[in-house]
Amino acid sequence: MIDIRNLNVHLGEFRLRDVSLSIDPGEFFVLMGPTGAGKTVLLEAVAGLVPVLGGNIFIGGRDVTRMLPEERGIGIMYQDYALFPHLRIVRNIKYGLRYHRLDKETAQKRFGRLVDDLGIGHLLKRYPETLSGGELQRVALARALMVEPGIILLDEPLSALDQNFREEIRLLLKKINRSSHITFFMVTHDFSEALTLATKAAIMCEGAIAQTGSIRDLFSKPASTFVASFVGMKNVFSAQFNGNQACVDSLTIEVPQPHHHSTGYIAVRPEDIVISLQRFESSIRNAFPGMICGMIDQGFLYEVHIRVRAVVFKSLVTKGAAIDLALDIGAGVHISFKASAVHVF
Amino acid sequence: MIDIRNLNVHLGEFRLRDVSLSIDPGEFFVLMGPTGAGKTVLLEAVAGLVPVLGGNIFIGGRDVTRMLPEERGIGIMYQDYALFPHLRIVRNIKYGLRYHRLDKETAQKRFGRLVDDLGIGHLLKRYPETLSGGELQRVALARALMVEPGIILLDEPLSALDQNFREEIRLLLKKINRSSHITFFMVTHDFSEALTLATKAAIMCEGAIAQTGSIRDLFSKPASTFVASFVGMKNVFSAQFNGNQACVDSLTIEVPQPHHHSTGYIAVRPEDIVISLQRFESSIRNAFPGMICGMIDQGFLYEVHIRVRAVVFKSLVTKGAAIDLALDIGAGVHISFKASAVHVF
Amino acid sequence: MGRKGSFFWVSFSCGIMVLTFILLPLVEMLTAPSGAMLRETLQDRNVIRSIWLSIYTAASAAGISFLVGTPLAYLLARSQFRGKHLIESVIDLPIVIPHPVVGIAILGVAGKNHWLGQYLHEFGIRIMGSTTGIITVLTFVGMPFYINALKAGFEAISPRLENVSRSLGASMWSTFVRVTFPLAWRSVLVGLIMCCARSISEFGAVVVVAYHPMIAPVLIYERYEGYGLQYSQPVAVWLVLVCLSLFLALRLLALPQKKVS
Amino acid sequence: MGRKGSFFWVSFSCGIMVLTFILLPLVEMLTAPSGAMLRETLQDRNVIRSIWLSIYTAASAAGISFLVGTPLAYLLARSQFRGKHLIESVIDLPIVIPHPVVGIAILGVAGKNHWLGQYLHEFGIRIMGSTTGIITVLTFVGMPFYINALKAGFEAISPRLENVSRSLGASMWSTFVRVTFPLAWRSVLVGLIMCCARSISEFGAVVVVAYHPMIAPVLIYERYEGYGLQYSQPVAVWLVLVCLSLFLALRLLALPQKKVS
Repeated sequence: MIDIRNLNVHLGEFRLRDVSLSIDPGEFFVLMGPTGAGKTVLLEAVAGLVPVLGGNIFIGGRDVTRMLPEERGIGIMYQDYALFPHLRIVRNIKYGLRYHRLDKETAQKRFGRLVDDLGIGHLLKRYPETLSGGELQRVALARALMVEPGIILLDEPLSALDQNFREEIRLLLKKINRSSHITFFMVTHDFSEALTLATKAAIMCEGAIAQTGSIRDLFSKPASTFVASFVGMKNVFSAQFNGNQACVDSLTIEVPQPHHHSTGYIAVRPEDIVISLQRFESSIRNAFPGMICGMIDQGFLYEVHIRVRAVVFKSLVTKGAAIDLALDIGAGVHISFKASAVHVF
Repeated sequence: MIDIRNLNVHLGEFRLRDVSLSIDPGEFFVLMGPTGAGKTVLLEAVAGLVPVLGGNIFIGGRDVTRMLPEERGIGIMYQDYALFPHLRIVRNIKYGLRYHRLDKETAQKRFGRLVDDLGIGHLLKRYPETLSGGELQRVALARALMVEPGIILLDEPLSALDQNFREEIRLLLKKINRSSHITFFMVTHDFSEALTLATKAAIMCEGAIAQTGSIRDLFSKPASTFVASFVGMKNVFSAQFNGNQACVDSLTIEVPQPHHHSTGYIAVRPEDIVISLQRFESSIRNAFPGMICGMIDQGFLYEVHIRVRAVVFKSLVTKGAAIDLALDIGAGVHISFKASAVHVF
Repeated sequence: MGRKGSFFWVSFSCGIMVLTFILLPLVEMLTAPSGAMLRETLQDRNVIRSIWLSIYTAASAAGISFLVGTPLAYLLARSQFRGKHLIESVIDLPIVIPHPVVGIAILGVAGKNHWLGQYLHEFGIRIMGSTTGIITVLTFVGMPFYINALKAGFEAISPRLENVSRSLGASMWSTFVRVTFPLAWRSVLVGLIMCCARSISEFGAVVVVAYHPMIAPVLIYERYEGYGLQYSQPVAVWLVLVCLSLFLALRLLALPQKKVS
Repeated sequence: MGRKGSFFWVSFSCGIMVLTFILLPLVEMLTAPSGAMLRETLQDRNVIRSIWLSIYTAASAAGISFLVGTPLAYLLARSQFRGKHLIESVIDLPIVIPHPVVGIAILGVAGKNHWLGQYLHEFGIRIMGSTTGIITVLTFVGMPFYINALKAGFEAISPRLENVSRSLGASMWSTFVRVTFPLAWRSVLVGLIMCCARSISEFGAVVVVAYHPMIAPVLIYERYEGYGLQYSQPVAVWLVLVCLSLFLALRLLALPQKKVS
C-alpha cells in the first residue's frame, strides 16, 4: 500500500536519511523511536506536507512523490486533534465532503453510521473548545473517516490523552482497522503503545530506520543495542561467545543457544532479574552475588542497580518487596536470571 | 523553627486558606500535593516573596511576616536552579557573601569545604549554561549553603533532573540535613520522593493543609479520601462497618480492626491486590471472583481494573505476568487481598 | 512583600512622571477649546473635508495593505528560507525613514525624470498634489504595521489545521478561505487598525507630496502657522478624537486575544 | 510540497510587489545624487549642524527615556495590578497622536497661558524654538518605544533569579544592579535604538515646536520647499544613512536574542 524508497528529507534540524519502508494494505503499522528521531517528518512526507529532497513514495503502486497533499487521499490525525476551532463538530466532520463526489444520501448514511459507531451524536452542535480530550479524538477520527481515505496517518494520537481515554481510543482504532480496509500508519515514542496495536512496526533512530519487523520480533530479537535498550532491555552488554556461554568482563553467563559469531551482545530485561538475600538453589543457571550501587525511584517500582564485579545489572523490584528485603545502597544481594531470558545478538 | 499561623494569601488564581504549619529545627519537612495546590506559593510566602493577606509567619520565634526577603535569612532553591547566567560558577557561589559579615578566611574555608563536599571544584570557572542538570543543582545548593541560612526552601528540586541524578542529589540533601543544623522545607508533587527524604510531611489540597504528620502515618493512615488517593491507595470505597467486617455495596470485606463509627472508608493499595486465574485456597480472607473491565498501560506495569459485582478494584500487574496469565478485557479472574492490607478511616 | 522597599517607590515616582508627561499635554489640549468653539469648527467645511480626506486616505492605505499585504504576511509566517530576515528588514524599513524623506523618495520615482513617473503620467496618474499621492505615501508608511501584525496572527494558527484541511481534499486556496482566514480575522482587524492609526497621524511625508488636497494634520499645521495655537487646537481635538477611537478599537480587539493565547 | 500550488505564486507576486514598492523609491533616492553632490553637501555647515542636532536631540530623548523609563518598564514587567492595561495604553498613546498635534499639545502646556509654562519660564526654560523643546517633543514620541522594548526584556528574565538574590541577602537595589540590569542590557540597547530611530525620523511635531534650530528633517523640508527635489535629496541621503545604520544595529542586536529565547 505504502512503499517508501530511499527517502531523503532535510527540514530545519531534522533529516531523514535513505528511509525505505513497505506497508501492506490494511496493516496497522507503528513507527517508534525517541523524540527527535524524525518520525513526524516521515509521516508528513508521506502526506506531502514537507518537501522531499530525494527518493520516492508510492501509494497503491502510484508514485505520489510530486503530488499535492490534497491529491493523495491520505487522512492525517495529530496528537492535538487539530479540529477547526471555528466550526461546530458537525461541520468539522463534514469538512472534506465537498471535495469528494458523493451523493447526498450516501454521505448522510456514512455520517450517521460514523456518529453512531463513535458515540458522538450528542456533540454535533458544540464547538471543539468545549470537548474533552477523548471526545476530540473521536471527532477527529470521524472527520478523517468521513472521506474514506485509503490510509490514515496517526501522529502520536494517544499521547495527549489521559490513561482512561487511551485505552478506549486504542480499542476503537483496533476495531476500525479490523473492520475497514484502511491502512493505519501510526507514530509513537512509546513502545508499550505499539505492543497492543501494531501488526508490524519499525524503530527509527536519528532519521534512519533501525529495525523493522513484527512487534514480537522487535521486542524479543532486537538487532542492535539501540533497539535493545529502546524496547526496555536495560541490561545490554558486549560479550565474547563460547558455545552456550557468554563472557561479559570476567562473568560467565549461560545463554540459550550458541552465537554464530565469537563476539556480539547479550541483553536481559530488568524484570527478568530476580533479587534475593540468599543464594537460590534452583534450576536457574545464572546466579551471582553482588552489591546494590543504586536505587532509582519509578513510582511503584525501584530500578535497583547491582554491581557484580565490574558489571552493573539493572533489576526492577516493587516498593513493597524493596522494603521487605530491606534493600538499600551498599547491601549485599544475590541476583539470578534464567538462561532463556538472555537475548543474544 | 518555622511557625505558620492562619496564613492567607491571594495571588492571581492561587489562594492559601488559613494555612498553619509548625516545623521543628533541623527537620526535613516535605510539603506534597497535586499541581496547583499552592505549594510554591506557601514556600514563597515563607521567603517573603509574595504579599500576605492575613496570618503570621514566625521564624525562630521572631515574627517575620512584614520583613523584606533579604532580612529573613532563608535560602531558596528552585527546580530550574536559577543560577545567575551571566556569572561564573565561582561568582554564583560567592554571590551572597558581601551581605553577610564574614572575615575572608572563614569565607574561603567554607567555600573550599563546600566545593569539596559537593564535588564541583572542576566547574568553578565555567558559566551555568555549560553545566548539566545535576551539576547545576549542586552549584545552586553550594550557593545557598555559602551564607549558612537557618532554613533552606526547596521548590521541587529534583523534578527537572533525570533519574540518575535524582538519587545522587537526594542522598546529598539527606547528608547535609543530617550533618548541619539547617531546616529543610521541600515542596514536591511526587509522593515517592517524600518517602526517602522526609522526617515529617504535610499534604496540601486546594490551598489548604489536608493532613500533616510523619511520612509513615500519611502513607498508612490517610485521614481523608483525598490523602488516600494521593498516597497511591487507588481503591478507596465508602463502607458500612460491622465489627471486623466492612460492607462495600454488597461485598463483605474483612478489615484488621473494628471501626469506631458505623460508616467510613476503606482503602487498599493496588499492589496489595493479587490476581489469579483460580481461586486461592489460603489464609487470605478477602477473595472475590470478578471480570477484567480495563487495562491501563503504565510502562512496565498494567493497572488492571477488575469489576466485582458493582465494585471496581484496581490492581497492579507486571507486563510479564499479564502475558503469562493471558489477562485481557472481559476475562474472568479472582482477586484476593489480606485483611491487614485494608486501611480503615 | 510585606513592605514595599525604596526601589518600589523610586520606580513608582518615575511612572507618575512619565504618565503626567504624556497625559498632561493631551488632556490640556483636549479641554482647552470651549464646547462652542468645537461645535463651530465642525461647521467649517474645510475642517470636515480634511478630516474626511484623512479618514478616506488612511482607509485606502489600509485597503491596499490588505490586498497586497495579506498574502505576503501569510508567506512570511509559513515559509522558512534563507534571507527571510533580510526581507523582514526591508518591510520594516519605512518605519525608520525620516518622514519628509519618505515623501521625497516617492516623488523621486513619480517625477517626469523617472521612467516610472513617465509611465504613470501616460496613464494619467498624478502623485504630486493628488489624493493618489497621499494614499501612496500613507500606504508606504502604514503597510509594515499591517504586515507585521498579520504575520504574528498567522504564525499563531497551527499549520496542522491547514495540513488536515488539505488531507481532506481542500486545495491551498480553499484551505485559506475556509480555515486560515476565518481564524485570522482578528489579526486582520488589528493590522488594519494599526495601519490606519499610523497613516492618519502622518504629516511629514504627506506635506512633501501633497500640501493640497489638505488632510487634517496639514490643515492643523496650516492654521497653526497662519493663525496661532488657539485656532489650530479645535481641529486638533477632533482629529485626536478620531485617532483615539481607532486606538480604543485596537485595544479592545487586541486584549482579549492575548488572554486566550 | 513536491509542487508549488497557484496560491504560492500569487503570494510570491504580492511579495515582489511590496518589496519593489518599498525598495524602489529608497534605492532611487540613495543613488540619485552624484558622489560629488554628496561630498559637497557634507561641506555645507548647515547640513552638518542639522544632522548633528538631529543625532544629539534623538540621543538626548533616548537618554531621558533611559533614566525615567527604565524603572517604569521594570515596574510594568513585574507587577500585576488592576488598571495595568490602562497604564500601558496611556504609554502607547503618543504612537497614535498625529504628529503636528503632538507639537501643538506640548506648546499648549509650555506657553505663558499655562501654569506649567509660567513655571518653566521662571526657571528660564524655553520650549518654543529651542533645543530643549525639540528634545521634549522627541522624548514624547520616542519614549513608548523604549519602554515597550525594555518591558519585554525584563519580562523575559525569570523573577526567580531576583528571588534567589534577595534570599542571599541582597536588597532590591543591589539585585537590580547585579542581576536584573546585566541580564537586560541587550533589551536596553534595543530600546534605546528604537527610541532613537523613532525620534530621529520625526518631523511634524518638531516643525510645530521649533523650526529653528533646524534638525535634519526640517532642513530637508526647507530645501525641498525652497529649492526643489534635487537640492533636498543629498541631505536626505545622509540622514537616511544615519537612520539605516541605527536600524542595522537594531537588527544585529535583536536577532541573536530571538534565537536564544
